[in-house]
Amino acid sequence: MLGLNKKDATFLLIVVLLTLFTPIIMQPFAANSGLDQFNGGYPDLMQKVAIFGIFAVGFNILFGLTGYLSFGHAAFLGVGSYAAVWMFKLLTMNVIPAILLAMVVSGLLAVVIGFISLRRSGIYFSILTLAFAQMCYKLAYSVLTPITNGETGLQLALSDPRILDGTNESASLPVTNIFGLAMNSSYKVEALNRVFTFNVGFYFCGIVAILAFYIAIRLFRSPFGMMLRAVKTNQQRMNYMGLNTRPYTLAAFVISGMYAGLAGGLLAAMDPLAGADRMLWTASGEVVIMTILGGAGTLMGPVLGAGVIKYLENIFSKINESVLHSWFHWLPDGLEHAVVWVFARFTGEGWHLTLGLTFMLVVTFLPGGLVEGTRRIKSLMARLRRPKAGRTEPKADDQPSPFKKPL
Amino acid sequence: MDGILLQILNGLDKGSAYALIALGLTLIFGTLGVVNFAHGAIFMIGAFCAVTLSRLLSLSFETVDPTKTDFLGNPATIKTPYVEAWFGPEFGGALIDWAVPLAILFSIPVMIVVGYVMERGLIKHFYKRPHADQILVTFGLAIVLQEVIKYFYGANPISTPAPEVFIGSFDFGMMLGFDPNVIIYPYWRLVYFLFAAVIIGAVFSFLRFTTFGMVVRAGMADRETVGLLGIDIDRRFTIMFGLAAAVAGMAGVMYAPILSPNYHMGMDFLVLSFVVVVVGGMGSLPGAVAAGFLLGILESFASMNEVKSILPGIDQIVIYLVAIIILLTRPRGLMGKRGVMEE
Amino acid sequence: MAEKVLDIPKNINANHAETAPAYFSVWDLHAYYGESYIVQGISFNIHEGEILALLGRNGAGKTSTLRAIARLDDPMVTRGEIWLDHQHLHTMKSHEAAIAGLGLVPEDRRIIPGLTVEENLQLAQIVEPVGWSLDRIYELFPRLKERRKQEGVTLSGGEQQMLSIARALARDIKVLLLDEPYEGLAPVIVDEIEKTLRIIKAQGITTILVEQNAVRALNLADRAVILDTGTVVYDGSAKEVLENETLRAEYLAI
Amino acid sequence: MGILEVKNINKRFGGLQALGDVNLSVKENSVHAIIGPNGAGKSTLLNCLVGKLMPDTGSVTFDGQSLLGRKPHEINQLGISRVFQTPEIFGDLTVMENVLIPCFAKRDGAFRLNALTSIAQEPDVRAKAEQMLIDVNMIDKRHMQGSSLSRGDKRRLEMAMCLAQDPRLLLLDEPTAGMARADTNNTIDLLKEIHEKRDITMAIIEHDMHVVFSLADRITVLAQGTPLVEDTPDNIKGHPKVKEAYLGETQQV
Amino acid sequence: GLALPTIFTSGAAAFTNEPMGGTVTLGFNVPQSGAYADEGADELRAYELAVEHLNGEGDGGMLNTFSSKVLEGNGILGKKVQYVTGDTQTKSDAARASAKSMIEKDGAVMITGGSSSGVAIAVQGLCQEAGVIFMAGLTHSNDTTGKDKKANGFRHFFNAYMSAAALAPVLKNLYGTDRTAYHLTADYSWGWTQEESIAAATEAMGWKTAEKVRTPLGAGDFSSYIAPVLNSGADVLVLNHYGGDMVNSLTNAVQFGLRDKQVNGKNFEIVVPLYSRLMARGAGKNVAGIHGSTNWHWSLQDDASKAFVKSFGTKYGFPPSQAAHTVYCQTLLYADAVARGGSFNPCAVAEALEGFEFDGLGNGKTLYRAEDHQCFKDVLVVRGKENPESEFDLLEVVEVTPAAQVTYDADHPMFAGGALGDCNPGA
Ligand SMILES: Nc1ncnc2c1ncn2[C@@H]1O[C@H](COP(=O)(O)OP(=O)(O)OP(=O)(O)O)[C@@H](O)[C@H]1O
Ligand SMILES: Nc1ncnc2c1ncn2[C@@H]1O[C@H](COP(=O)(O)OP(=O)(O)OP(=O)(O)O)[C@@H](O)[C@H]1O
Ligand SMILES: [Mg+2]
Ligand SMILES: [Mg+2]
Repeated sequence: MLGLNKKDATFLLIVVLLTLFTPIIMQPFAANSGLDQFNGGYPDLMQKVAIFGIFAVGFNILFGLTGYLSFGHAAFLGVGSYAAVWMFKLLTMNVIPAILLAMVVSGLLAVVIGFISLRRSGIYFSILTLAFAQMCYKLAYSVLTPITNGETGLQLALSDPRILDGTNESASLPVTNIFGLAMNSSYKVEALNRVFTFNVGFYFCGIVAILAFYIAIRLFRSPFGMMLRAVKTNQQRMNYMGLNTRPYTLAAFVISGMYAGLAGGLLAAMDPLAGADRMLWTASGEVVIMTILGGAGTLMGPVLGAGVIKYLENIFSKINESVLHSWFHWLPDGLEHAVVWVFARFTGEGWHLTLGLTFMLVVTFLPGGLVEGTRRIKSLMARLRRPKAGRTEPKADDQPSPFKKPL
Repeated sequence: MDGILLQILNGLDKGSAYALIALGLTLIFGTLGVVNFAHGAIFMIGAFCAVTLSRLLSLSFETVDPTKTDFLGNPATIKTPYVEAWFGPEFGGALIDWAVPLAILFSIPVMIVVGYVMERGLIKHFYKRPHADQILVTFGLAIVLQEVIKYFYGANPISTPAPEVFIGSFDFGMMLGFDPNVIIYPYWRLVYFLFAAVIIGAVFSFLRFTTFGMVVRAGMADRETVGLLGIDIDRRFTIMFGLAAAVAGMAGVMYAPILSPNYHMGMDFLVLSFVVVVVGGMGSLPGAVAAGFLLGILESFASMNEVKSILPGIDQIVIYLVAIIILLTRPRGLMGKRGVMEE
Repeated sequence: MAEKVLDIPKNINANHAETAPAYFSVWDLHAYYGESYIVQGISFNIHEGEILALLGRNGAGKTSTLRAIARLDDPMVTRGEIWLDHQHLHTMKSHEAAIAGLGLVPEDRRIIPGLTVEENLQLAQIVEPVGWSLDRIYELFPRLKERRKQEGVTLSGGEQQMLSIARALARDIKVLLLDEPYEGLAPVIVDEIEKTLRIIKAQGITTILVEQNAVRALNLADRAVILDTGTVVYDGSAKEVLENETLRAEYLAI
Repeated sequence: MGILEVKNINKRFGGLQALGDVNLSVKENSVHAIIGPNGAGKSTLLNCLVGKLMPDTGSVTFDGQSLLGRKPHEINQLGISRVFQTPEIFGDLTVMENVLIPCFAKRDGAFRLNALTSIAQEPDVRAKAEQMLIDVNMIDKRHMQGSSLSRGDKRRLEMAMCLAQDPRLLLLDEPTAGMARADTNNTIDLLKEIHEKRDITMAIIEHDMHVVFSLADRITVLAQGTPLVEDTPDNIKGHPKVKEAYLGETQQV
Repeated sequence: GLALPTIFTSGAAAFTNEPMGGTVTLGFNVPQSGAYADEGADELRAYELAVEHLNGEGDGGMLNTFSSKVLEGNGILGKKVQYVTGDTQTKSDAARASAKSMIEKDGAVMITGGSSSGVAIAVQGLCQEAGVIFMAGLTHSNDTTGKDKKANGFRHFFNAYMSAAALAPVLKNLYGTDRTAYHLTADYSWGWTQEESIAAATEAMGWKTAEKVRTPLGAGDFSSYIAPVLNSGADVLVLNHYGGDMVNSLTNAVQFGLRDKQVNGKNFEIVVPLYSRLMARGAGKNVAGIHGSTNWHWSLQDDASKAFVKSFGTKYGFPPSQAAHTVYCQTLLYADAVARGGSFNPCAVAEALEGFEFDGLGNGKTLYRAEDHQCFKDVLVVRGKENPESEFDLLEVVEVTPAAQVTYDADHPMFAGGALGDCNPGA
């Protein structure tokens, strides 16, 4: 189906279903249950997870397959955002042209940066990409202010031309839309003591993400994907096999740059503001971390990683002491304070600590990332079901499995 | 001319700071092959050694002074440092004043312990893991260390001045026959420069005149084989890590008067120190030092008004620009070794 | 050349009685690469000063067995005992085993990149007990002396093999594990190395020799152990294998 | 005029003359063996042919075209394939994929952005790769990861990869080193068969005289970077100089 | 309970997040990580205090001194005040994400906080689009109520122009009219507006400007920028830096011994136009004798300030910072505006705040100007203290510049280019 084998097709179907029902899945706790703090089913977070999922999946095409660790991918994200916002300012608030331009511009930038950086490998490549991205950031922050609006970030203004949209009569800014359907409109459903928000923007991101994911699966399974994995293992062998590795790596670099640009364009489409911070090295580092945390080289890993990090960032940072007190108010006073004190170190302003510990624990105990964790759970359950399972021989089906590890 | 001389001096000083930070990093990153994102945090902990010592020295007992009031209108408490009470205000005050240089002595054991614990507790499990895993775990560690420091010391920079005698500058220009005030150089920077030279020299001779360096290099290239030759490479890696931590820590201590320590200073330096090490070339100590000085001097030049008026914003990007140019013209940085972290 | 080497006295191990039972023994060794079970219960004994030929097809588990004995991390030994001269190697790490007297010449030579030939040799002599002096090694392998300032990994295949053997000899070893030492060597050099092995044997060093050239190995060896899929299928005298057509046909295809 | 013509090439490494005035002519459809003591420069010679090294002087032509200055992948695309002395395979990939890669390289050339088709949709390439694995007797290991193969298997795999390309000139650097006797014999048969069926020219470096004498039409003996003699196998066997410098007194099986 | 699904679009409410039950939720969006985390923490303390006071707990703080008396200590319009907090990380993206989650998830009707102009402008834009009120925290750039002003956003903090207007006369008295200034400026929009403002104000009184040098944000070591200063002929160094940059550049300047030098026969002087006490601590003794401006300081002796310091100090054990004071005021002002307007509707709030004049919040008589939503009040000129008596006692107020002196026209060129737009109630 769709050019996928059965396993991948089922996998894609699961991803589609998960995406469609995200607003419900991410809202597991009833309102006022105390735990509703942990609900993540509001538009901004869901959009961010989808968008950073795209970003990470694209990054993984480069890193997971070829092993080239780019430390400057945020540059493409940022450039994509700037391009999209300029499109909103100049042409139309429809998101389609903006996203297309974002991909084109970031793709072009990726050609330039990739062409130069890919002359080196290993850490030297990483530092080259880092240097380019930092230059983009520094320039965007100050010298290029006429284009980027510097520290403040590029915003829409009432006076923007927006040629295709006609003149704006009202005194408020227009909103991004897709052929008239506003990105920020939501349908709320109250049921089961929960409010479910079905947001246009999220579904738009979700559909784009599914498409991006589908293309990534195809790419992973393709001869091209296999070549990229070969690049990772032994470039010299490839050369003596008659293959020119440079175009392969460059193609991977540009594709993953365009994924990043797409993500940047979507960020702007959800929220039309583009800031230079998006290009800072920490932003590049974030996508690296997302990918490794989830499981580099796997399909689902980067998405999982993106989800976990965005969730921690948005949910844990908001659990302040007064929330904690409301959770533990039933404890005796002294104990309550002690418990709250301990928890407060990990939530609210201490959320970074949780983040850091999560990184350390995951990578120490689950080499291979979160995906490895799900695999272990699966094999544990399988072992429980079949108490006496022997050593599993590779099955002799005729489709060579591209992966050593399951997805 | 005098402007250029001035900036060379400044660059030497900046460069010695970069070189010193990069030296510690390259011991771990270039020599042990571990991408240590926690290195900046180690540097930061070094700086906080200085803060801690100066706080320890100024630990005080409180007496109520009814003639004064505090901000709420209550009688104020006066603090007297114990050292002043014990050793008299003169010597005690001098001790407090000299907290930063004293912190060098204080930091060495502390940093070696920090390095030891880090390596034994965490890093040693990651030598054989992919670089990506090392990045993730050390980044996590860096965040944790930062947060711990933030909890105890807050987020704001903490003033950690150099001893009184080192405040101010001496007029280098006058010595060379320029007008006064043309080329001035702060005393503390001179101390820093000399200190850096000593440390760099000491580390070089340690690695050069003992077989230790060769063993560690060999161990990084092929742990298994080195083990087959009866060498306990783990122990040597631990020593190397402790050494690197001590170097980074001392760099941090000495830097505290120049840059008031804050909990995120490590992250601020991290990128820069990686750039310096890689531009210097992986696995090469002299490379890291040379790159430190080169980038420091170039950065100083780029911040000259004459340069900036021609190329606006050049001072912001000069380091990265130079890094790109060097890495494109020399495949392995200034003096990189073949095969070190090239895959 | 070889005769000269012989002249150099060597008195370590002199106090070990030739008759001591099972100077080196492997007992019920099991080892895994990750989840794959490769060494499946191997046992054998060697007397002091013997040469044991460890034979078998490609993938039979010879290399894995040697690596397990040398206490390398991969494959992981899950069960079994390894005894060398009353020391239990199975509780040691690889560097401790090396100090206890084990020397491995690995199959892919493992010359350390970034080091010169001489540094590769010096590296072996950092930790006591050291064996042959560099001079003595250079006497046996003059080729290495010519190339001693060259980076080890740029040596030709055969030269690397020499370096690898030389490096093992630079340590004072009681048991020498050789993983295909003749591979890639010119016939003259093979002869040369065979002579060296006899010299080594004469000095009382016990040797385990893995070799695809079974005939050559068996001619040299006292005993032979044949492996197949990680288990011992034959354990006996080398002569017998050489003479027994069926054994040779069945396990060695010669 | 051979298909491969090496004229007067020299290569120095610092003070060492690795190759000195080497001339070599390999006839089309012949099997040409290069033997010589360790460090004679045999591998260096091959390195000069495949673009890994650039000779200091001299010329190398293949089928009338000069090879010098070309990139390795361009040389390979001309039809020259090489098996290395230490196995060079894709350790992270499965055995099957290892063989698929040269098959694609043969079909698609140096680069093709073949990103949206699935490997499963390329039955002819797969069939060819499978056949190749059957030929080298490794089909039952096709799901194993390259790096977990034993050394002998790695060699066989690498040979399969090179053969899958249907090269016009196959360079073999000690293809049977470390291979079990039985497999060595199989390899000899395989190479013979392929040589006959597909008209491949081969240049082979080998220390196992059994292999050399079973396969070679002509033998060049290299010593200290210069050709000592070039002759037919029978003449080489008895050549006193060769015996002294290389073969030694014990003849192998 | 288990109600049948009711479907409604977000258009059903009259305005975004109209509080339906007995509570109302405010969003306190402050930096909890990064360089300004301590300021963020102090802001949070003040917010908690304000909420306590609004809900009728505690000693009432400035509620008792505030000239408007509609707040009764029963929450806002009878609804108990609840709050959510978030981390801006001092990054526009993170700040907007955090504010969005407060609006979308927690139903906040007002967002406030922050410690940098970039973040303030970004969040202000977001609040305008989402239809909630934004009460900016620390933001000193002219742009916040200049070219980036928004109808839903209000600023209680002063701005770069006002700093310059307050400082200039003091500098003139101290250092005379024949001076040459050398500017070191953080290279981003806040730095530029401050440089522009200070240069204009000092040049107006006769000073010359030798050089305006832009320094990268977070440069760490400013030596290469400071070393050439002495030789440039300038005799005053103006550090248009804030936070860590200010600490470092000032420390560097003192280390170079600039303050002991003589140029043109005059003592060399350093000016730090925008002071923050929290940050000044990082520079330690180096601030002694250096002038600058600040929004508010705990040593002020008016009743309102005293009440606030007492209330805050009793609860937390140390005096509040200007950040704490600012956000405390803003919370009260918002609540008061809601109460006076009789609705949480942003448009009603905006109407109530526009042109609102009051007293009793610490800076004397204060006006929220309708044209640009900037507030006008007294500005403090301060000097680093030579002999601090406690760790909080770093600055001393040298002059309280009256509001009139710092007021400018709404169409002043430094503030031109933007449009307030209409208030947006969302929905
Ligand atoms: N790293 C590894 N991971 C998984 N399996 C491995 C690994 N290394 C070897 N094996 C498997 O273990 C088995 C034994 O391998 P080993 O290398 O010991 O064989 P060998 O007898 O030395 O063969 P050869 O003569 O080819 O060197 C083989 O089936 C091989 O595929
Ligand atoms: N990159 C290099 N730098 C320096 N010397 C080199 C380099 N490569 C090869 N050599 C030297 O050149 C000589 C020829 O090496 P080559 O690998 O060609 O030998 P060979 O004939 O293939 O030997 P073998 O049969 O042992 O593989 C050797 O002495 C080797 O040490
Ligand atoms: Mg083997
Ligand atoms: Mg060779």
